[in-house]
Amino acid sequence: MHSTEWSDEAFCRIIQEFPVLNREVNGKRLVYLDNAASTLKSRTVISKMTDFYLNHYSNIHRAVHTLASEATTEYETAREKVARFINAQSEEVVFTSGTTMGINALVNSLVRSGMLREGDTVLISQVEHHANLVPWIRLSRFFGFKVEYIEADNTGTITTDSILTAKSRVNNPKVVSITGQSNVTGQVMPIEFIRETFKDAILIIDGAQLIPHKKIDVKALNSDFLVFSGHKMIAPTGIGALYGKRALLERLEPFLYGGEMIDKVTFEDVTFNVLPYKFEAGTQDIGGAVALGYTIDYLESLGFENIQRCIEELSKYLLEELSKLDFVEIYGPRDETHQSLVSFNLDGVHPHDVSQVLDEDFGIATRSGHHCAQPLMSVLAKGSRIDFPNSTVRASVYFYNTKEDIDILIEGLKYVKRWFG
Amino acid sequence: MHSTEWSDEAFCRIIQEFPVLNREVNGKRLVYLDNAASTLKSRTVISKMTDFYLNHYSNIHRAVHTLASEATTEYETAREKVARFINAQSEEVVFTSGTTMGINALVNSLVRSGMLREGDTVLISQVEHHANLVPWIRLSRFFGFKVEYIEADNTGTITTDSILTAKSRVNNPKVVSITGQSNVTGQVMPIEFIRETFKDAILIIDGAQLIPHKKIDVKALNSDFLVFSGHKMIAPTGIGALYGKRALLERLEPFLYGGEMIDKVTFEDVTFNVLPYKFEAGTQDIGGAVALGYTIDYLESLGFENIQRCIEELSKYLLEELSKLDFVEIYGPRDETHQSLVSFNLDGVHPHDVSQVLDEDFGIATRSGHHCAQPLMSVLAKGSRIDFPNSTVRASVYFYNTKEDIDILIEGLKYVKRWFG
Amino acid sequence: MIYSEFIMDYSKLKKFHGKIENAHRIEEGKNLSCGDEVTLYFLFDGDKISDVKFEGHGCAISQASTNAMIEQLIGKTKEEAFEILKNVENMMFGRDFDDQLLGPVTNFYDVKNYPMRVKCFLLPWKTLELALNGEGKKPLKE
Amino acid sequence: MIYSEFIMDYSKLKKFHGKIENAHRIEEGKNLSCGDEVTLYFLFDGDKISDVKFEGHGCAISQASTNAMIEQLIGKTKEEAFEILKNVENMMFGRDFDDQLLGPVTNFYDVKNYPMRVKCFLLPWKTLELALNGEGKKPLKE
Ligand SMILES: Cc1ncc(COP(=O)(O)O)c(C=O)c1O
Ligand SMILES: Cc1ncc(COP(=O)(O)O)c(C=O)c1O
Repeated sequence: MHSTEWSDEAFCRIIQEFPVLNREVNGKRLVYLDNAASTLKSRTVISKMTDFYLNHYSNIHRAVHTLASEATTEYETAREKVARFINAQSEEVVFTSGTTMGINALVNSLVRSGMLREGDTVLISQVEHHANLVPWIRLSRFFGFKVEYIEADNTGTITTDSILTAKSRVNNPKVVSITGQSNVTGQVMPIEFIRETFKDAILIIDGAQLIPHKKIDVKALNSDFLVFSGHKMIAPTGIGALYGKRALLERLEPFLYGGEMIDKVTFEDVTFNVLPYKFEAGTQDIGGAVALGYTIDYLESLGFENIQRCIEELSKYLLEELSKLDFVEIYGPRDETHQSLVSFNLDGVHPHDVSQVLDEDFGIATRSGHHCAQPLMSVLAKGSRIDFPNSTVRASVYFYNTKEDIDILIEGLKYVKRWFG
Repeated sequence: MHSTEWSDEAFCRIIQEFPVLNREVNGKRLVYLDNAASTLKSRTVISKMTDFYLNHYSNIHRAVHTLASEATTEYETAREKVARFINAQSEEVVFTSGTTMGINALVNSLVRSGMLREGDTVLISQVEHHANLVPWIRLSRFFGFKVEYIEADNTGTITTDSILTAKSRVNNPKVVSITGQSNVTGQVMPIEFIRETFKDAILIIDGAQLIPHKKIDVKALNSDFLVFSGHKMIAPTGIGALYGKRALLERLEPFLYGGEMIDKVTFEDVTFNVLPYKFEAGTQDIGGAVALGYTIDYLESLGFENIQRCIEELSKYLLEELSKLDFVEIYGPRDETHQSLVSFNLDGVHPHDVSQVLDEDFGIATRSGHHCAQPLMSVLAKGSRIDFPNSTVRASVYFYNTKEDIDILIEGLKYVKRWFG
Repeated sequence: MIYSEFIMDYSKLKKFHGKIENAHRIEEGKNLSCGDEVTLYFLFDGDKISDVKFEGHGCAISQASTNAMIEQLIGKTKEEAFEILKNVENMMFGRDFDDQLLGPVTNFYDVKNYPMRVKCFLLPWKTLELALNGEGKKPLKE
Repeated sequence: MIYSEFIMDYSKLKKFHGKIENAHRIEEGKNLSCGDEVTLYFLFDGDKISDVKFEGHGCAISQASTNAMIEQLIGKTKEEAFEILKNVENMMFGRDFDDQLLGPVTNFYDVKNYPMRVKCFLLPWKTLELALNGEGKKPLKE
């Protein structure tokens, strides 16, 4: 019972793309519901990357031989695909090793460029992943800016009220850095409202969870920066991208220094290359970038709008079915802003035990823990009606999942509850 | 005519590993002599990485399901292989995206930890790659330390004399950061002598060029840090490693902040995870790290000492044959410290034109330009007897090259000289 | 199957739960990767461990492990406790160990096949190690 | 084959080499990726480009391109120079262009098939663009 977005035939092709889905885990067909941590990898993307590495690879730019020329063309084509995917210009797209790297780069570069100074305020939310939290709070020590929070209610939800409260409390934040979607509560954030509310702030969107299943148009959102990772949208690990408005990138000091990003270097000083090369120091992850390009090709070949609707349908079903279990406590909003993943707890059973039994007895992969959002756990604890274990179980879907997968999860949870009784 | 280190049969297997070697470029068999920029990729390593991605991949650590457990084991096994390869402990090995990243991390982290302060001196050499030059000179602006140089003679060579001169001129450098081998002059640096001369300094070795063909034992060298990239030793792009002595890593503030590298996070502060996780923020390049592990397996299956001797033999031949051409000016030392690559110029022909004709008419891939070492070009210009074009041609070998490749290069250079006469 | 009857039973034991008000030593441990926490309270009688109790929360493995550990510790000398600890680690890392010394703790033998759960099992033991090594200090719970 | 007879010949031309002492405009260009540099000296007669010379060094493509460009520029108005420039760029990026306007510069047509060399070819043209746009400034060589 796959999503209605796919014909049987289309879905059959999808399944063939992800060989691990045909694998057995502990004697059961694998039910992979850990997509929010990282998605499976596709045959098409990986085999195109293999072909690139084995038949066309060399280092890029700055060389006139044939292989270098082929590799450079592939690399720059991948950049164009990413740019088109988010409606940006090629020069505005910098390849990074992922979301975490992108945010760390921005914090340091904003400071080095004087765009974020001692005494300035950075506003983030209480639901941020550590990637968009720890760099800010730790570097605030060294650089003297302040970090303030948009507060979540005790279901872990960010409301327009809480955004307005933050606005009235925090005087003109210099930077607002916000996740597009929470990896714990599944909430898709009201980015448009945040943009409107903080017109003068530099807006950074952490797109890690959102971009795999929802079209992000940086121009329409009027976002200043966007960062994301490829591995959550079937690309390999180690590759991601940072988008920045051209005018801001021009002013921004680089984060990493080295080869390729320079214009002229003497023993005393250095001037930088043009955009986007200025931000790509050293040998790039050429194979990774090329693979991210192929990934976009693949997702677009399925129809990205179909992926989006498939996730909406599965998310709704997941939330509905989980809600029917009276021993399950669910976190996050209870409407259609809750997408692609659900965090929950079984009253009286530790999340680790839940995940372990689901894996052992049902072949279901879920994640349990604090999901790199420790401070949010203390918020959820306040709203919890059970003995909150400081962590949750999380089930997350992608386009190769089915309603049947969710049915198996539900069955599994009933069994766990009986077992630990 | 391959190196005597390989039997015909062994070499035949090596050639099969690198399919691109069987490719034609401009109607000629490819002669790949651009290894110092990046090496070719092997079927074994890439196909093992493919298998990992398609059949065992998931995000690692912090999850109890079967795939996560398999992926974590693969990842940590790769770390052990790297550690063994350089004679370090596993906790002393941090995966990075490459050499450039490693050095940038060290500069920032040393400053943040107070191990490098305003007024302190960092000593590097005049032959450094931009990766070990630009981060120091640019960040010295923001953090107030000083950068001094060990000078090269006008062949671009670092001598023990120049090291002693630097010692007498520079008062107790806090950090000495030096390349293991120059990517322009091919010189293998007298690291032992540098270590002895600057006993109290924090010693950083840029291993990018050296590690692909020469065993590096961090304990024997008593090196404090070592950084290198996988892509110059047949691993994929986007992965590398940083070694640090445990005691130093313990004191060192992280460079990147995010998930996985933390212990406890609140809305106000953070404490860090144990080594080496403290330095691996966010989702690691899991596939890349695993592939780097397979790469080490492959290199060791050939016998790393055989690779080393093969490169020595090819380097000697390359240097000898080039020396016979009276229209060629060679840079770097003229003894056995000159390894794996040679930079040179043809009197009166621009390096770009040399590389272009070699590619078009002979299928030879060489690199021409400043090789990310612009300041060194001005040093070489001083010693040059020709109208120095501010750049050089560079030919570099790896274990799949043959003496025949070098013969074809020599033939090609004679043709280029006649053509541009 | 990691959840043996023994582990299920021991995970639910209540008798070692609680605080010892006049404890000679209090030690906290936590598991980074899952947020599990345990606080151990020790009473010594000369060199003997005369009583141990614990507070905290965690998964079935860590709860069962804590209960089994305490049961095994009470009445032993510190030196014996060290020996037990060493053998527990040997068991987890696939090395030889003395099953006489470990008694019912050998019921956790299979946990070593679940790398992600080894940490859960070891949480109370690592905390014990801190307690035994840090003798003299008496940190308070924050 | 990128090195046509035309390119080889033009790369060796000497007649446009040198400085113009009383130049109305001096403009420098450099190619980041290979260190090639060119300095153009312009003399204007009203709106007409009456003389151009250059100093610098570079590969055969950039040298030939500079010589061919100068030959084509001398005697043209600034407006005509802009038109030529536009058509040169069109030629390099595979768009339609007016080969009448370009004359012998069309001999570089094949360079567009060598992405790494397009920059070499464009070096003098990009420098010309700076010169035409920056009218009035007269930077000195450092
Ligand atoms: C000596 C040396 N150091 C550093 C680097 C930079 O390595 P990467 O580009 O992989 O970061 C290179 C390679 O280009 C090199 O040759
Ligand atoms: C919302 C969010 N932000 C940031 C990240 C960090 O991404 P990465 O680990 O790929 O750097 C994640 C994923 O773990 C995430 O879910």
